[in-house]
Amino acid sequence: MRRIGVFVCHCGTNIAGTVDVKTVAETLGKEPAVVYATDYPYMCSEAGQNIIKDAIKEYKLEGVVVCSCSPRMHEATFRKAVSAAGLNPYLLEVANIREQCSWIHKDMEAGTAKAIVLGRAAIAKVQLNAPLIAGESPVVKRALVIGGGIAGIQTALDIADAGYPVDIVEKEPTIGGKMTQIDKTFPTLDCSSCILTPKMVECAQNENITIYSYSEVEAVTGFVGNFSVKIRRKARFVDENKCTGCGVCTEKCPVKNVPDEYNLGLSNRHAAYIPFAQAIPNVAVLDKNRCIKLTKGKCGLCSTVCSAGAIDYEQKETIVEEKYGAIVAATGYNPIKIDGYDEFAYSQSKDVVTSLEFERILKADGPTDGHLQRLSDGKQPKTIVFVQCVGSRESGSSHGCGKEYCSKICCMYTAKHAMLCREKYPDTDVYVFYIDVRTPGKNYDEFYRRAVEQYGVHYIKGMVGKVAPQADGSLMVQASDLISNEQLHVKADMVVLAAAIEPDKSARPLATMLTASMDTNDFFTEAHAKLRPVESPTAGVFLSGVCQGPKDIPETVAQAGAAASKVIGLLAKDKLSCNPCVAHSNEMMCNGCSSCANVCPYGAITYADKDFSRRQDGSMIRRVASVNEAVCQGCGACTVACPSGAMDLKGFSTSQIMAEVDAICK
Amino acid sequence: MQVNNEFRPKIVAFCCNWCSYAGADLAGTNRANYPADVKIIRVPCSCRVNPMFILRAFQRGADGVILCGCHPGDCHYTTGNYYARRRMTMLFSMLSYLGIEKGRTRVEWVSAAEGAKFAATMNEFVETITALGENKRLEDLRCKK
Amino acid sequence: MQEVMKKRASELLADGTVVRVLGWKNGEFAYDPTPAVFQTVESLEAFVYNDFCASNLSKYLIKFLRQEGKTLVFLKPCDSYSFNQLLTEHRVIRENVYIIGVPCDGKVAEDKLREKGAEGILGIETEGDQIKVKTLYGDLDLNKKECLGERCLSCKSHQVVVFDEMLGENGEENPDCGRFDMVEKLEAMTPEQRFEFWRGELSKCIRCNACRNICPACSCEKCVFDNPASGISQKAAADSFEENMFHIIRAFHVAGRCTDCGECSRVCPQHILLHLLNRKFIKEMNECYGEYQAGAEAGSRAPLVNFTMDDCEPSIIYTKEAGK
Amino acid sequence: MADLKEQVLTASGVNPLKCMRCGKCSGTCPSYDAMEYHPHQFVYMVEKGDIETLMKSESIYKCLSCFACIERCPRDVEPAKLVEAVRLAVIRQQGQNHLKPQQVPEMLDEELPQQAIVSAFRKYSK
Amino acid sequence: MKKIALTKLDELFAAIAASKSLYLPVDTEKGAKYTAWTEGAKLSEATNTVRSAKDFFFPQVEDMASFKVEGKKIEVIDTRKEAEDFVVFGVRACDAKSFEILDSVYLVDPVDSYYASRREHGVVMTLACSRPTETCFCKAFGIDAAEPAGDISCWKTEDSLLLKANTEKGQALLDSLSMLEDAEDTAADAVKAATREIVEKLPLSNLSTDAFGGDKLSALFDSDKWESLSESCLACGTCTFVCPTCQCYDIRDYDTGHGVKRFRCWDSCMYSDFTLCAHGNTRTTQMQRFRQRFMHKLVYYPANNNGVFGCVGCGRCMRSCPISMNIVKVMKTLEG
Repeated sequence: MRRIGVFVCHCGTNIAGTVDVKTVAETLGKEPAVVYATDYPYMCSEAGQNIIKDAIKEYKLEGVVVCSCSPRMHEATFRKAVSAAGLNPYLLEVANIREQCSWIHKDMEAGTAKAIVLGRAAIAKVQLNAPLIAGESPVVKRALVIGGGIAGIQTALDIADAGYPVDIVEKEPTIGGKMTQIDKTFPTLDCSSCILTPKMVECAQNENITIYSYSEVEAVTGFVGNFSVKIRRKARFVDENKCTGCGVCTEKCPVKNVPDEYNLGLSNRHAAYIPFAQAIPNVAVLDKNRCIKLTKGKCGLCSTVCSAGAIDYEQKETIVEEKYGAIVAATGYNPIKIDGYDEFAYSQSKDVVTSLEFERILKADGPTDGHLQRLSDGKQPKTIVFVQCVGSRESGSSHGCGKEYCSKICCMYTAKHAMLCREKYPDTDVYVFYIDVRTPGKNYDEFYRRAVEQYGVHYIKGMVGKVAPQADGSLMVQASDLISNEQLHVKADMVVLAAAIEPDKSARPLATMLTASMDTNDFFTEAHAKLRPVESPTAGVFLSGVCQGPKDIPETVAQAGAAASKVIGLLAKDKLSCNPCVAHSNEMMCNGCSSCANVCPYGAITYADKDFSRRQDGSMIRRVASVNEAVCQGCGACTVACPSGAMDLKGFSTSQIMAEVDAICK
Repeated sequence: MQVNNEFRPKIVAFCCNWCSYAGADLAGTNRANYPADVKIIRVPCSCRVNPMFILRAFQRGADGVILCGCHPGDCHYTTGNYYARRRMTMLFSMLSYLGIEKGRTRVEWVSAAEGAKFAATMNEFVETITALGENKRLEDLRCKK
Repeated sequence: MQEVMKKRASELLADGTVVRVLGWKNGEFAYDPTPAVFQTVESLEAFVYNDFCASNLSKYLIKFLRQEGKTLVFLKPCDSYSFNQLLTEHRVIRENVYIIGVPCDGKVAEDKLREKGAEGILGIETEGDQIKVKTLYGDLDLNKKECLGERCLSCKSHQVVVFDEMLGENGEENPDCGRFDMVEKLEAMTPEQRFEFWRGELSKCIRCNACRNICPACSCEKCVFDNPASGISQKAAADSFEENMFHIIRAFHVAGRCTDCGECSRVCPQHILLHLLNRKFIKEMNECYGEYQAGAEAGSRAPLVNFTMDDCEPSIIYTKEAGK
Repeated sequence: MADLKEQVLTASGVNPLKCMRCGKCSGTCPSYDAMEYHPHQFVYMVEKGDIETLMKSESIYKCLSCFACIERCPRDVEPAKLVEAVRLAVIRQQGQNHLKPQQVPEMLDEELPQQAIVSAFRKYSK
Repeated sequence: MKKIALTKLDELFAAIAASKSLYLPVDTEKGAKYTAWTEGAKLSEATNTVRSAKDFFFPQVEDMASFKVEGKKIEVIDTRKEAEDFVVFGVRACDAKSFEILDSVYLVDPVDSYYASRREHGVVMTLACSRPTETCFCKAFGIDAAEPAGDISCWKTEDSLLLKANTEKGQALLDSLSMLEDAEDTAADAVKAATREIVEKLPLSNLSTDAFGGDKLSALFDSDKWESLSESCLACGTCTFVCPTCQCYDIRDYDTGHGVKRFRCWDSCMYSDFTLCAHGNTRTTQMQRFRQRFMHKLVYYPANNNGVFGCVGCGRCMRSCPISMNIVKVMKTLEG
């Protein structure tokens, strides 16, 4: 039996007003294990803390119970005091006799009786408290950012700025992501490239940043502060260090009919190519599926014309292995495939385009050199219809590819498109069919109202039911106007569909590697929806950009910065002090059944075959669980899932909780 | 406990540290009354509560046991309360199957902001248990005084 | 069937595919075969398979998990579900086991014979559906169907769900087995009646642990009831609460993992209807979280280590009861 | 009339609360102009419980049951099933058959397929 | 020798129950069970009860003492209750013999006062077997199913129950029962002969104990057959709990929150924590525990008790073992 000291706080009259603190101290002093019990007006004061410290020394206390306010308030204070007196800080328990007793009960007798019971429960628990020492694990001072769009770029820049090395892994040949394809940005109408390109260049030039373009994450092991990542660098058949980005190879390459990804297939590129003029790294790539030399062994023209001698047909993909302290997922998004929406005639007419395709049409380096043209006949459209919410906000739809969520960015970029059309081509009639116009954001609603009021865009509340290509090349748009309660038939030259956005397909396998959780839509789940929005529940994994949920550029950049600051906060530490209240598996009892691992939200539990052979009983190898204390957050889900009781939680052990139950029900 | 012939129930409330325990603290801060029969045990998460703890409470003389946790979707540990919810559903099912009066056990989701709800829930629960009376069907006679 | 099994076992032992055979060995009487391990072709002489080979052999495989060489095991439909469940829980290694599936149309229970007056049994012969029992006090002609064990009367599946080879024709699942009928009957009672029913049942318990030790899901290295550190260890039902406690916790520990093989009720020397506890959990989980059959598929995730965001609230149990 | 609404909801199996008022049903409807109450209004009126007005309206017979609205609805609301259910509500009332046998001879002509009459009876009469 | 017509059995039982508690085997849905006699209770015809009769003298759970804790004081309270007088009727020869075996454990110095008190207060009325069954092998241990011991021995003939007192306690009880008529001492001979004839025909009638006994220790202990015999044992305690002679118990403390209750309960050598000591366990494998049980009955016990075996051949374990492993199989295997 441990020697316990009990310290009852009056908290002025906060506790003493409805709880007879003297009686509490006196009664608890009679408990078998209690060798010292006292009361004091303010236990949290320095004088109060000194009483505890002195008593620990004088009475050789092995456990301390403070009956006071909520442990959420002063547990840390008292732990420090206990620790200062040489006792392990976890040999302290706080009985909450203020918030959960004196403040709620008006009757002195009932309040006092309850305070005694709560004190007994704390005494019973502290008897079984183990002295805990927070473990430590070293932090590798390097971060990995997966995805090189604006989210990844911003995160990497911010981390690098703080002085930590950071690697960007981008699966495309260049960083930049979706933002490179966009013409203007709302609500200010800045040129997207103009604000993005400098950041891309900065990434390339920053000494702390290493860009692994045309690369993918292959495997992740380890845990917070100490991840080990394998990065697969795909062969681009061009030596990155030699290529000057002059572009001669891309001009001379005889294969000219490869759909250009940058233009979403609206134009063609060569088999040797640089994605776009401002690509970073500005290095050519050979398309291994289309290059004649790589597919048939002939040609070799690019090698001949390359003065830098950078072309290397023998290049193989390589695996880079690196250690990181933190990982940021910034895998971004794509518009959904809308081929399933027959009613909008997307696959029937070239003049029905998605909004991202429309961006390419508007942008100066796009397939039409920035001229607003119909892709079918090159004519300038006179009437344009924008359809909102294509594939967003759908439930159990027959289309099968719709999303239940709102894609969030469509209202604003459509307003931007409409505005740009009217501005550059005032003779164009622009219709926007909407269900709701959602513009919560600084200057957003003003922006939308400008489209309506200054630019005369026709906003019609109602959905388009059908788009029918006509013999004369026009598109008959049939829609409802819910306000005037009529069915409209608009003869349009062009229809732009605001397709829903979805997380990039690479996100799910990545989440599996990271043991980070995802929702049913494949968006990464944040550790807490409100309070920890840029952290994954898996320690050391952070979220940046649309991979966590739909968001626009300003929000993405804000989140990217937030994620970076979380990473910096982590990397700034030399060692991670782990929460000592973590799960622990008793190997002698573990069956290796995996029930615990099934419910662990952090992937903190691993299994290994262990030898339990004993001389007298012969060989015995069993599969047993072990908990990575640096990863475990101490929720205790595993302790209940475990049928044999091998899993227990330090600080909240089964025997501790049962002792509390017993004391309360006595 | 039988004092002056008036039955006062023994009630154990398991509260998760992040939401419900904080909610209970808030109830105190707001001076929202509920009977002293309720005694709270702090656990890190509702998923730490083993059905065994609840049986233990009844064995030791509790008349009612309530488990409070973060609202589904708000768990500090993301998924803990989802597991707790299934476990408790199954426990309730088994207790009911064994003929234990319904209502002796309860689960309520209380956020850190819901001090008033915490107090109201406890008041209601104490009322329910008082009406049900002493726990006879799950008692351990050896633990009686 | 017995001869075919013996032949295959001999072949596989002889050609080195397996180093041991897990089957049943003939007993003292016609009705008491014992699970046994055969390591030589000669020892297979004592191999037996008949209407009384009720033991679920899958749990024994845990012992052989780490021993050298492959083990041949004969699995009946029930046993094959248990095997899959053990596989899911990494208690057995598939590669180390050679499974021969054997069809089963129900096993005869010794008690049923006794109930029908068979005492002083000297011999038993089965012919189709007829069982001829020779006793010291006269001969009896019994119908096999009427002598089947309780669990076989509501058999969920005649299908062997995992095997390397199947002897005879594999059966099918039996969704209309009515295995929840008795659970429903209990659910329809008042809480008072249910309480009385279970007090009656559970008070018979002598804590021999037969139910636990036969149970393939109760495969813990150390059971919480044998572990003083667990806080609930018991050796005897010293109080009615402990009678309840043992069985509730046990049912809980196997909930979602119990394949409903019915061994617990079969072996209970006090004939407590233990499977009704497990079936209640199976039924409730089916109703709350969708149909799930433990062991139907190796690697499946049991309902209690799984969740969906829109699971029902625990209070549904009370509204359900009120609805009745 | 709460019970009328209940009847329509039960008969159709439709939950009008799922509607997000996008109007795609009406945007799709080929009979839009012939209808006094358009598909999206149908959903809204059922939700409000204004069934009797719908029962009296010719609109319910103008619906072609082409199910385009069902096909296109992004929220799976199924307006055509509501129209069908309202028609059924009318038919269920005694003597409210929209098409009576006596009317058939005068409507017959050689071009009219037999099947059309049969389906008209199914749709319009008890 | 006394007798009473079978039709008047109820009268006899009522007369006994008037002054003492009377227990007798009564049929339940699943086998016979010793039950307190109440008006209308019918004596079972079964060969034997599912559980043995040892519970009457050696109950599965028995309170020994309790400790009351108040503040820093502990008080020890003797919770022993004075045993009441009781009569057990219908005990078979095998179970009657089991009492002798339990006596030799519990009534030798130091006497187990809990057991002794119950023995003192109990009157055992045995009933000779008339329909022994295939699992019976009492004969192997020298028990005569037709001549059961006990305070009073009884026989059932076609129309009456014959009673013979063997002890003073038995005689006193018989004397108090006025409805009994006198009978010839030979009245039971016919039924005894009939029973003995059946016993000869039992499949286990020739079971030999020659290979066993106190002097066979080393040969048996090291037998290589234990491994295969025990491999299918599940380590449940069924055999020990239905056994009339298994006498091991464990003493446990139960913390009630305001004190401690000390009780003893049956233990089983099949359990992994059997004889667990601070240093660990002397028997670490199931084979060793399995061997212990049979060695105890067939070797250790006779070694200490003049060759008397610790088994009475009641056959209960044969019927209740989940995997049908039992002492007969063990004996035959070891012998063969």
